[in-house]
Amino acid sequence: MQPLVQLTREPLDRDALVAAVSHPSVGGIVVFEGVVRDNARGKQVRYLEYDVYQEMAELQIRSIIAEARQHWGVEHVAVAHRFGRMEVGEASVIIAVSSPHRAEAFEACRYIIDTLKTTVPIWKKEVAIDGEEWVEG
Amino acid sequence: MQPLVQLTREPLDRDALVAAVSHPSVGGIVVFEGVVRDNARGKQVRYLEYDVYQEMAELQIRSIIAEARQHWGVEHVAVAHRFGRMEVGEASVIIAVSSPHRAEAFEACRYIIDTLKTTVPIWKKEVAIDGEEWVEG
Amino acid sequence: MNIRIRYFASLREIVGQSEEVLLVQEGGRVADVCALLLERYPRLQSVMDRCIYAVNRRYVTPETVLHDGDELVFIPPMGGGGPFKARFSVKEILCNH
Amino acid sequence: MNIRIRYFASLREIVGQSEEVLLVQEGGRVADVCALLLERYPRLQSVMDRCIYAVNRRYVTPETVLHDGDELVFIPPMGGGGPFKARFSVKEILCNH
Repeated sequence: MQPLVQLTREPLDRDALVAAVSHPSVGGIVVFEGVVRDNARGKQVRYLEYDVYQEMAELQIRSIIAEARQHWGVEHVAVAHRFGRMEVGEASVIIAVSSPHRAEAFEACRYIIDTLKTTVPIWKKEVAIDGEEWVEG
Repeated sequence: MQPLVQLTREPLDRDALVAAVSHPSVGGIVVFEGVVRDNARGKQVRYLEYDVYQEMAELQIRSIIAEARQHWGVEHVAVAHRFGRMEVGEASVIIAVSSPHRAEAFEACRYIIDTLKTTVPIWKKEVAIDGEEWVEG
Repeated sequence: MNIRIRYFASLREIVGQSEEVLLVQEGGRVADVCALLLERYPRLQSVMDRCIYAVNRRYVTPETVLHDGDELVFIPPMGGGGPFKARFSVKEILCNH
Repeated sequence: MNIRIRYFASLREIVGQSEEVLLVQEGGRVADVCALLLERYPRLQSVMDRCIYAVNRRYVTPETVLHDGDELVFIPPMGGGGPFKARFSVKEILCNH
Protein backbone atom coordinates (compact mmCIF):
# COMPACT_ATOMS: atom_id res chain seq x y z
CA MET A 1 0.00 0.00 0.00
CA GLN A 2 1.22 3.52 -0.81
CA PRO A 3 2.29 5.37 2.34
CA LEU A 4 0.40 8.56 3.17
CA VAL A 5 2.65 11.67 3.30
CA GLN A 6 1.15 15.06 4.14
CA LEU A 7 2.80 18.46 4.41
CA THR A 8 0.20 21.01 5.35
CA ARG A 9 -0.51 24.32 7.06
CA GLU A 10 -3.68 22.87 8.60
CA PRO A 11 -3.96 21.20 12.05
CA LEU A 12 -3.05 17.51 11.82
CA ASP A 13 -5.76 14.86 12.00
CA ARG A 14 -4.59 11.99 14.21
CA ASP A 15 -7.60 9.77 13.58
CA ALA A 16 -7.26 10.06 9.80
CA LEU A 17 -3.61 8.99 10.02
CA VAL A 18 -4.43 5.99 12.22
CA ALA A 19 -7.23 5.06 9.81
CA ALA A 20 -4.71 5.22 6.95
CA VAL A 21 -2.57 2.48 8.56
CA SER A 22 -5.48 0.31 9.71
CA HIS A 23 -6.04 -3.00 7.97
CA PRO A 24 -7.50 -6.40 9.02
CA SER A 25 -4.01 -7.94 9.22
CA VAL A 26 -2.74 -5.24 11.62
CA GLY A 27 -2.12 -6.23 15.26
CA GLY A 28 -0.30 -3.16 16.55
CA ILE A 29 -0.25 0.54 15.73
CA VAL A 30 2.38 2.92 17.09
CA VAL A 31 1.77 6.65 16.80
CA PHE A 32 4.31 9.35 17.55
CA GLU A 33 3.14 12.91 17.93
CA GLY A 34 5.51 15.86 18.25
CA VAL A 35 3.92 18.68 20.19
CA VAL A 36 4.89 22.34 20.71
CA ARG A 37 6.25 22.72 24.26
CA ASP A 38 5.92 25.83 26.39
CA ASN A 39 9.64 25.91 27.12
CA ALA A 40 12.95 25.09 25.43
CA ARG A 41 16.55 25.78 26.35
CA GLY A 42 15.42 27.67 29.43
CA LYS A 43 13.16 30.02 27.46
CA GLN A 44 9.41 30.47 27.62
CA VAL A 45 8.10 29.68 24.16
CA ARG A 46 5.22 31.80 22.81
CA TYR A 47 4.79 29.90 19.55
CA LEU A 48 6.76 28.09 16.82
CA GLU A 49 7.09 28.86 13.15
CA TYR A 50 8.00 25.94 10.86
CA ASP A 51 9.55 26.44 7.43
CA VAL A 52 9.76 23.61 4.91
CA TYR A 53 11.45 22.91 1.58
CA GLN A 54 8.29 21.17 0.57
CA GLU A 55 9.22 19.27 -2.61
CA MET A 56 12.44 17.88 -1.13
CA ALA A 57 10.90 17.17 2.28
CA GLU A 58 8.27 15.01 0.67
CA LEU A 59 10.86 13.05 -1.36
CA GLN A 60 13.03 12.63 1.72
CA ILE A 61 10.13 11.43 3.91
CA ARG A 62 9.15 8.92 1.24
CA SER A 63 12.71 7.61 1.11
CA ILE A 64 12.84 7.22 4.92
CA ILE A 65 9.54 5.35 4.84
CA ALA A 66 10.85 3.07 2.07
CA GLU A 67 13.89 2.25 4.23
CA ALA A 68 11.71 1.50 7.26
CA ARG A 69 9.43 -0.74 5.23
CA GLN A 70 12.37 -2.65 3.84
CA HIS A 71 14.13 -3.01 7.18
CA TRP A 72 11.18 -3.86 9.46
CA GLY A 73 8.67 -5.13 6.89
CA VAL A 74 6.04 -2.62 8.05
CA GLU A 75 3.42 -2.31 5.32
CA HIS A 76 1.40 0.67 6.44
CA VAL A 77 2.93 4.04 7.29
CA ALA A 78 1.49 7.56 7.45
CA VAL A 79 3.51 10.72 8.09
CA ALA A 80 2.10 14.23 8.40
CA HIS A 81 4.11 17.37 9.14
CA ARG A 82 2.59 20.76 9.67
CA PHE A 83 4.31 24.04 8.78
CA GLY A 84 3.63 27.69 9.45
CA ARG A 85 2.74 28.98 12.90
CA MET A 86 1.88 26.58 15.73
CA GLU A 87 0.76 27.28 19.28
CA VAL A 88 1.83 25.47 22.47
CA GLY A 89 0.09 22.09 22.66
CA GLU A 90 -0.44 21.75 18.91
CA ALA A 91 1.04 18.81 16.99
CA SER A 92 3.80 19.62 14.49
CA VAL A 93 4.28 16.04 13.29
CA ILE A 94 2.38 12.77 13.54
CA ILE A 95 3.76 9.40 12.43
CA ALA A 96 1.60 6.27 12.43
CA VAL A 97 3.05 2.82 11.74
CA SER A 98 1.20 -0.46 11.88
CA SER A 99 2.27 -4.07 11.59
CA PRO A 100 1.09 -7.58 12.46
CA HIS A 101 3.28 -7.52 15.63
CA ARG A 102 4.17 -4.56 17.81
CA ALA A 103 7.98 -4.76 17.93
CA GLU A 104 8.39 -3.81 14.27
CA ALA A 105 5.91 -0.95 14.56
CA PHE A 106 7.76 0.53 17.57
CA GLU A 107 11.18 0.29 15.95
CA ALA A 108 10.10 1.59 12.55
CA CYS A 109 8.22 4.53 14.10
CA ARG A 110 11.22 5.48 16.22
CA TYR A 111 13.54 5.24 13.21
CA ILE A 112 11.27 7.40 11.07
CA ILE A 113 10.97 10.26 13.58
CA ASP A 114 14.67 10.20 14.50
CA THR A 115 15.73 10.25 10.85
CA LEU A 116 13.09 12.77 9.84
CA LYS A 117 14.20 15.20 12.53
CA THR A 118 17.78 15.25 11.32
CA THR A 119 17.57 14.75 7.54
CA VAL A 120 14.29 16.23 6.28
CA PRO A 121 14.55 19.93 5.31
CA ILE A 122 12.09 21.34 7.84
CA TRP A 123 13.18 24.06 10.26
CA LYS A 124 11.62 25.58 13.32
CA LYS A 125 11.89 29.07 14.75
CA GLU A 126 11.18 29.42 18.44
CA VAL A 127 9.47 32.68 19.25
CA ALA A 128 10.01 33.28 22.96
CA ILE A 129 9.07 36.10 25.31
CA ASP A 130 12.46 37.74 24.75
CA GLY A 131 13.40 37.09 21.13
CA GLU A 132 13.33 34.49 18.39
CA GLU A 133 15.74 31.94 17.02
CA TRP A 134 15.96 29.26 14.31
CA VAL A 135 16.70 26.06 16.20
CA GLU A 136 19.73 24.13 15.02
CA GLY A 137 19.50 20.66 16.57
CA MET B 1 -0.41 13.75 37.95
CA GLN B 2 -2.43 10.57 38.62
CA PRO B 3 -2.21 8.17 35.66
CA LEU B 4 -5.45 7.28 33.93
CA VAL B 5 -6.26 3.54 34.04
CA GLN B 6 -9.42 2.21 32.39
CA LEU B 7 -10.77 -1.35 32.17
CA THR B 8 -13.98 -1.29 30.22
CA ARG B 9 -16.35 -3.25 27.97
CA GLU B 10 -16.88 -0.16 25.80
CA PRO B 11 -14.88 0.76 22.67
CA LEU B 12 -11.71 2.65 23.61
CA ASP B 13 -11.43 6.38 23.02
CA ARG B 14 -8.00 7.21 21.58
CA ASP B 15 -8.46 10.97 21.62
CA ALA B 16 -9.51 11.02 25.28
CA LEU B 17 -6.37 9.06 26.23
CA VAL B 18 -4.10 11.41 24.28
CA ALA B 19 -5.85 14.37 25.90
CA ALA B 20 -5.19 12.80 29.31
CA VAL B 21 -1.41 12.90 28.73
CA SER B 22 -1.34 16.35 27.10
CA HIS B 23 0.22 19.22 29.02
CA PRO B 24 2.06 22.43 28.01
CA SER B 25 5.44 20.92 29.00
CA VAL B 26 4.94 17.88 26.75
CA GLY B 27 7.06 17.64 23.57
CA GLY B 28 6.35 14.08 22.46
CA ILE B 29 3.47 11.64 22.78
CA VAL B 30 3.79 7.95 21.95
CA VAL B 31 0.62 5.91 21.58
CA PHE B 32 0.47 2.14 21.24
CA GLU B 33 -2.73 0.53 20.11
CA GLY B 34 -3.27 -3.23 20.09
CA VAL B 35 -5.79 -4.23 17.44
CA VAL B 36 -7.69 -7.47 16.76
CA ARG B 37 -6.12 -9.16 13.72
CA ASP B 38 -7.99 -11.31 11.21
CA ASN B 39 -5.49 -14.14 11.53
CA ALA B 40 -3.29 -15.78 14.17
CA ARG B 41 -1.29 -18.98 14.23
CA GLY B 42 -2.49 -19.83 10.76
CA LYS B 43 -6.16 -19.55 11.70
CA GLN B 44 -8.80 -17.14 10.43
CA VAL B 45 -10.03 -15.21 13.45
CA ARG B 46 -13.76 -14.39 13.63
CA TYR B 47 -13.57 -12.38 16.86
CA LEU B 48 -11.79 -12.27 20.24
CA GLU B 49 -13.17 -12.58 23.73
CA TYR B 50 -11.12 -10.99 26.54
CA ASP B 51 -11.46 -12.04 30.17
CA VAL B 52 -9.98 -9.96 32.99
CA TYR B 53 -9.34 -10.30 36.72
CA GLN B 54 -10.36 -6.70 37.03
CA GLU B 55 -9.29 -5.68 40.55
CA MET B 56 -5.85 -7.26 40.22
CA ALA B 57 -5.34 -6.08 36.63
CA GLU B 58 -5.88 -2.49 37.71
CA LEU B 59 -3.41 -2.79 40.61
CA GLN B 60 -0.87 -4.47 38.34
CA ILE B 61 -1.21 -1.84 35.60
CA ARG B 62 -0.75 0.93 38.18
CA SER B 63 2.39 -0.76 39.47
CA ILE B 64 3.82 -1.06 35.93
CA ILE B 65 3.08 2.63 35.31
CA ALA B 66 4.78 3.54 38.60
CA GLU B 67 7.89 1.64 37.51
CA ALA B 68 7.90 3.34 34.12
CA ARG B 69 7.51 6.77 35.70
CA GLN B 70 10.35 6.10 38.09
CA HIS B 71 12.66 4.65 35.45
CA TRP B 72 12.08 7.10 32.57
CA GLY B 73 10.69 10.09 34.45
CA VAL B 74 7.57 10.16 32.29
CA GLU B 75 4.93 12.18 34.08
CA HIS B 76 1.81 11.49 32.08
CA VAL B 77 0.57 7.99 31.28
CA ALA B 78 -2.85 6.65 30.29
CA VAL B 79 -3.68 2.96 29.85
CA ALA B 80 -7.02 1.56 28.70
CA HIS B 81 -7.82 -2.12 28.17
CA ARG B 82 -11.09 -3.39 26.83
CA PHE B 83 -12.64 -6.75 27.72
CA GLY B 84 -15.54 -8.82 26.44
CA ARG B 85 -16.06 -9.47 22.74
CA MET B 86 -14.07 -7.56 20.11
CA GLU B 87 -14.28 -7.67 16.33
CA VAL B 88 -11.40 -7.61 13.82
CA GLY B 89 -9.99 -4.07 13.58
CA GLU B 90 -11.13 -2.99 17.06
CA ALA B 91 -8.61 -1.84 19.67
CA SER B 92 -8.16 -4.08 22.71
CA VAL B 93 -5.59 -1.85 24.44
CA ILE B 94 -4.35 1.72 24.08
CA ILE B 95 -1.35 3.13 25.95
CA ALA B 96 -0.44 6.82 25.75
CA VAL B 97 2.78 8.19 27.23
CA SER B 98 4.02 11.76 26.99
CA SER B 99 7.24 13.46 28.03
CA PRO B 100 9.28 16.58 27.29
CA HIS B 101 11.51 14.54 24.91
CA ARG B 102 10.54 11.63 22.71
CA ALA B 103 13.12 8.99 23.70
CA GLU B 104 11.65 8.49 27.17
CA ALA B 105 8.10 8.32 25.85
CA PHE B 106 9.04 5.61 23.32
CA GLU B 107 10.90 3.49 25.85
CA ALA B 108 8.33 3.80 28.62
CA CYS B 109 5.45 2.99 26.24
CA ARG B 110 7.26 -0.09 24.95
CA TYR B 111 8.04 -1.24 28.50
CA ILE B 112 4.44 -0.79 29.61
CA ILE B 113 2.87 -2.81 26.78
CA ASP B 114 5.52 -5.58 26.95
CA THR B 115 5.13 -5.93 30.71
CA LEU B 116 1.35 -5.58 30.62
CA LYS B 117 1.04 -8.38 28.06
CA THR B 118 2.94 -10.86 30.20
CA THR B 119 2.10 -9.91 33.80
CA VAL B 120 -1.40 -8.39 33.89
CA PRO B 121 -4.19 -10.97 34.39
CA ILE B 122 -6.05 -10.45 31.13
CA TRP B 123 -6.65 -13.39 28.78
CA LYS B 124 -7.90 -13.67 25.25
CA LYS B 125 -9.83 -16.40 23.52
CA GLU B 126 -9.52 -16.57 19.76
CA VAL B 127 -12.73 -17.63 18.11
CA ALA B 128 -11.78 -18.89 14.66
CA ILE B 129 -13.78 -20.37 11.81
CA ASP B 130 -13.00 -23.89 13.06
CA GLY B 131 -12.94 -23.70 16.84
CA GLU B 132 -11.87 -21.54 19.76
CA GLU B 133 -8.87 -21.40 22.07
CA TRP B 134 -7.54 -19.42 25.04
CA VAL B 135 -4.22 -18.01 23.87
CA GLU B 136 -1.24 -18.77 26.07
CA GLY B 137 1.60 -16.48 24.99
CA MET C 1 -11.11 -21.46 57.28
CA ASN C 2 -12.84 -20.16 54.14
CA ILE C 3 -10.87 -19.41 50.99
CA ARG C 4 -12.55 -17.65 48.08
CA ILE C 5 -11.45 -19.02 44.71
CA ARG C 6 -12.15 -17.04 41.53
CA TYR C 7 -11.87 -18.66 38.11
CA PHE C 8 -10.96 -16.91 34.88
CA ALA C 9 -10.49 -17.83 31.23
CA SER C 10 -9.96 -21.55 30.57
CA LEU C 11 -10.28 -22.42 34.29
CA ARG C 12 -13.71 -20.78 34.46
CA GLU C 13 -14.87 -22.76 31.44
CA ILE C 14 -13.56 -26.05 32.88
CA VAL C 15 -15.08 -25.70 36.37
CA GLY C 16 -18.24 -24.08 34.97
CA GLN C 17 -18.41 -21.23 37.49
CA SER C 18 -16.73 -17.88 38.22
CA GLU C 19 -16.03 -18.44 41.90
CA GLU C 20 -16.61 -20.63 44.92
CA VAL C 21 -15.71 -20.72 48.59
CA LEU C 22 -13.61 -23.67 49.78
CA LEU C 23 -13.25 -24.92 53.33
CA VAL C 24 -9.49 -25.35 53.88
CA GLN C 25 -7.63 -26.64 56.95
CA GLU C 26 -5.98 -24.01 59.13
CA GLY C 27 -2.38 -23.46 57.95
CA GLY C 28 -3.14 -24.64 54.42
CA ARG C 29 -0.89 -23.42 51.60
CA VAL C 30 -1.61 -22.45 48.01
CA ALA C 31 -0.23 -25.81 46.87
CA ASP C 32 -2.67 -27.66 49.16
CA VAL C 33 -5.67 -25.91 47.60
CA CYS C 34 -4.25 -26.67 44.20
CA ALA C 35 -4.18 -30.41 45.06
CA LEU C 36 -7.70 -30.20 46.49
CA LEU C 37 -9.06 -28.63 43.32
CA LEU C 38 -7.36 -31.16 41.08
CA GLU C 39 -9.15 -33.91 43.00
CA ARG C 40 -12.46 -32.16 42.49
CA TYR C 41 -11.82 -31.10 38.86
CA PRO C 42 -9.34 -33.55 37.27
CA ARG C 43 -9.70 -31.73 33.91
CA LEU C 44 -7.87 -28.73 35.42
CA GLN C 45 -4.60 -30.71 35.51
CA SER C 46 -3.01 -29.57 32.26
CA VAL C 47 -3.78 -25.86 32.63
CA MET C 48 -2.98 -25.90 36.38
CA ASP C 49 0.53 -27.09 35.54
CA ARG C 50 1.08 -23.81 33.68
CA CYS C 51 -0.55 -21.52 36.25
CA ILE C 52 1.01 -19.02 38.61
CA TYR C 53 -0.79 -17.86 41.77
CA ALA C 54 -2.26 -14.71 43.26
CA VAL C 55 -3.52 -14.23 46.80
CA ASN C 56 -5.43 -11.05 47.55
CA ARG C 57 -4.43 -9.67 44.14
CA ARG C 58 -0.67 -10.14 44.48
CA TYR C 59 1.50 -12.79 42.89
CA VAL C 60 2.73 -15.41 45.41
CA THR C 61 4.63 -18.70 45.44
CA PRO C 62 2.86 -22.06 45.98
CA GLU C 63 4.38 -22.27 49.48
CA THR C 64 2.40 -19.21 50.64
CA VAL C 65 0.30 -19.92 53.76
CA LEU C 66 -3.38 -18.93 53.43
CA HIS C 67 -5.58 -17.13 55.92
CA ASP C 68 -9.33 -17.06 56.48
CA GLY C 69 -11.05 -14.89 53.88
CA ASP C 70 -8.17 -14.88 51.42
CA GLU C 71 -8.96 -14.58 47.72
CA LEU C 72 -6.96 -17.14 45.71
CA VAL C 73 -6.70 -17.09 41.92
CA PHE C 74 -4.89 -19.50 39.61
CA ILE C 75 -3.48 -17.51 36.73
CA PRO C 76 -2.93 -19.28 33.42
CA PRO C 77 -0.37 -17.82 30.99
CA MET C 78 -1.38 -14.52 29.43
CA GLY C 79 -1.25 -14.21 25.66
CA GLY C 80 1.72 -11.84 25.66
CA GLY C 81 3.22 -12.55 22.29
CA GLY C 82 5.97 -10.50 20.70
CA PRO C 83 9.68 -10.46 21.39
CA PHE C 84 9.42 -9.93 25.15
CA LYS C 85 7.99 -13.40 25.56
CA ALA C 86 10.99 -14.92 23.86
CA ARG C 87 13.46 -13.15 26.15
CA PHE C 88 11.89 -13.76 29.57
CA SER C 89 9.49 -16.23 31.08
CA VAL C 90 6.60 -14.85 33.11
CA LYS C 91 8.04 -16.33 36.28
CA GLU C 92 11.36 -14.58 35.74
CA ILE C 93 9.58 -11.26 35.25
CA LEU C 94 7.51 -11.69 38.37
CA CYS C 95 10.54 -12.63 40.46
CA ASN C 96 12.28 -9.45 39.40
CA HIS C 97 9.25 -7.38 40.34
CA MET D 1 24.18 29.06 -17.16
CA ASN D 2 21.25 29.84 -14.84
CA ILE D 3 21.07 28.33 -11.36
CA ARG D 4 17.93 28.74 -9.27
CA ILE D 5 18.68 29.31 -5.60
CA ARG D 6 15.92 28.87 -2.98
CA TYR D 7 16.31 30.20 0.55
CA PHE D 8 14.73 28.78 3.67
CA ALA D 9 14.66 29.53 7.40
CA SER D 10 17.51 31.75 8.61
CA LEU D 11 18.98 32.09 5.09
CA ARG D 12 15.69 33.44 3.76
CA GLU D 13 15.55 36.01 6.54
CA ILE D 14 19.16 37.12 5.94
CA VAL D 15 18.93 37.52 2.16
CA GLY D 16 15.39 38.89 2.40
CA GLN D 17 13.89 36.76 -0.39
CA SER D 18 12.73 33.19 -1.02
CA GLU D 19 14.59 32.59 -4.27
CA GLU D 20 16.65 34.10 -7.04
CA VAL D 21 18.31 33.03 -10.28
CA LEU D 22 22.10 33.34 -10.47
CA LEU D 23 24.20 33.45 -13.60
CA VAL D 24 27.04 30.96 -13.00
CA GLN D 25 30.02 30.07 -15.25
CA GLU D 26 29.75 26.81 -17.17
CA GLY D 27 31.29 23.97 -15.10
CA GLY D 28 30.70 25.81 -11.81
CA ARG D 29 30.44 23.73 -8.64
CA VAL D 30 28.28 24.07 -5.54
CA ALA D 31 31.27 25.48 -3.65
CA ASP D 32 31.71 28.20 -6.31
CA VAL D 33 28.12 29.39 -5.89
CA CYS D 34 28.62 29.32 -2.16
CA ALA D 35 31.62 31.68 -2.51
CA LEU D 36 29.64 33.90 -4.90
CA LEU D 37 26.76 34.24 -2.45
CA LEU D 38 29.06 35.03 0.48
CA GLU D 39 30.44 37.94 -1.55
CA ARG D 40 26.94 39.19 -2.21
CA TYR D 41 25.60 38.51 1.32
CA PRO D 42 28.48 38.56 3.83
CA ARG D 43 26.01 38.02 6.69
CA LEU D 44 25.41 34.47 5.41
CA GLN D 45 28.92 33.44 6.50
CA SER D 46 28.20 31.95 9.92
CA VAL D 47 25.13 29.94 8.90
CA MET D 48 26.70 28.91 5.57
CA ASP D 49 29.53 27.26 7.49
CA ARG D 50 26.98 24.89 9.02
CA CYS D 51 24.99 24.18 5.85
CA ILE D 52 24.81 21.06 3.75
CA TYR D 53 23.73 21.18 0.08
CA ALA D 54 20.93 19.92 -2.12
CA VAL D 55 20.78 20.04 -5.90
CA ASN D 56 17.46 19.19 -7.54
CA ARG D 57 16.16 17.98 -4.17
CA ARG D 58 18.94 15.52 -3.40
CA TYR D 59 21.80 15.96 -0.95
CA VAL D 60 25.15 16.51 -2.69
CA THR D 61 28.76 17.37 -1.79
CA PRO D 62 30.24 20.83 -2.41
CA GLU D 63 32.31 19.42 -5.30
CA THR D 64 29.19 18.62 -7.32
CA VAL D 65 29.22 20.21 -10.78
CA LEU D 66 26.12 22.26 -11.63
CA HIS D 67 24.12 22.30 -14.85
CA ASP D 68 21.87 24.89 -16.44
CA GLY D 69 18.47 25.02 -14.71
CA ASP D 70 19.61 23.24 -11.53
CA GLU D 71 17.86 24.10 -8.27
CA LEU D 72 20.41 24.64 -5.50
CA VAL D 73 19.50 24.92 -1.80
CA PHE D 74 21.74 25.54 1.19
CA ILE D 75 20.38 23.54 4.10
CA PRO D 76 21.10 24.76 7.63
CA PRO D 77 20.97 22.23 10.49
CA MET D 78 17.50 20.95 11.28
CA GLY D 79 16.28 21.12 14.87
CA GLY D 80 16.53 17.37 15.41
CA GLY D 81 17.04 17.19 19.13
CA GLY D 82 16.87 14.02 21.15
CA PRO D 83 19.33 11.18 21.53
CA PHE D 84 19.84 10.58 17.81
CA LYS D 85 21.56 13.91 17.45
CA ALA D 86 24.11 12.98 20.09
CA ARG D 87 25.04 9.72 18.39
CA PHE D 88 25.43 10.87 14.77
CA SER D 89 26.09 14.08 12.96
CA VAL D 90 23.82 14.95 10.06
CA LYS D 91 26.70 14.48 7.62
CA GLU D 92 27.38 10.96 8.88
CA ILE D 93 23.72 10.06 8.45
CA LEU D 94 23.61 11.46 4.95
CA CYS D 95 26.79 9.64 3.96
CA ASN D 96 25.29 6.34 5.06
CA HIS D 97 22.16 6.96 3.03
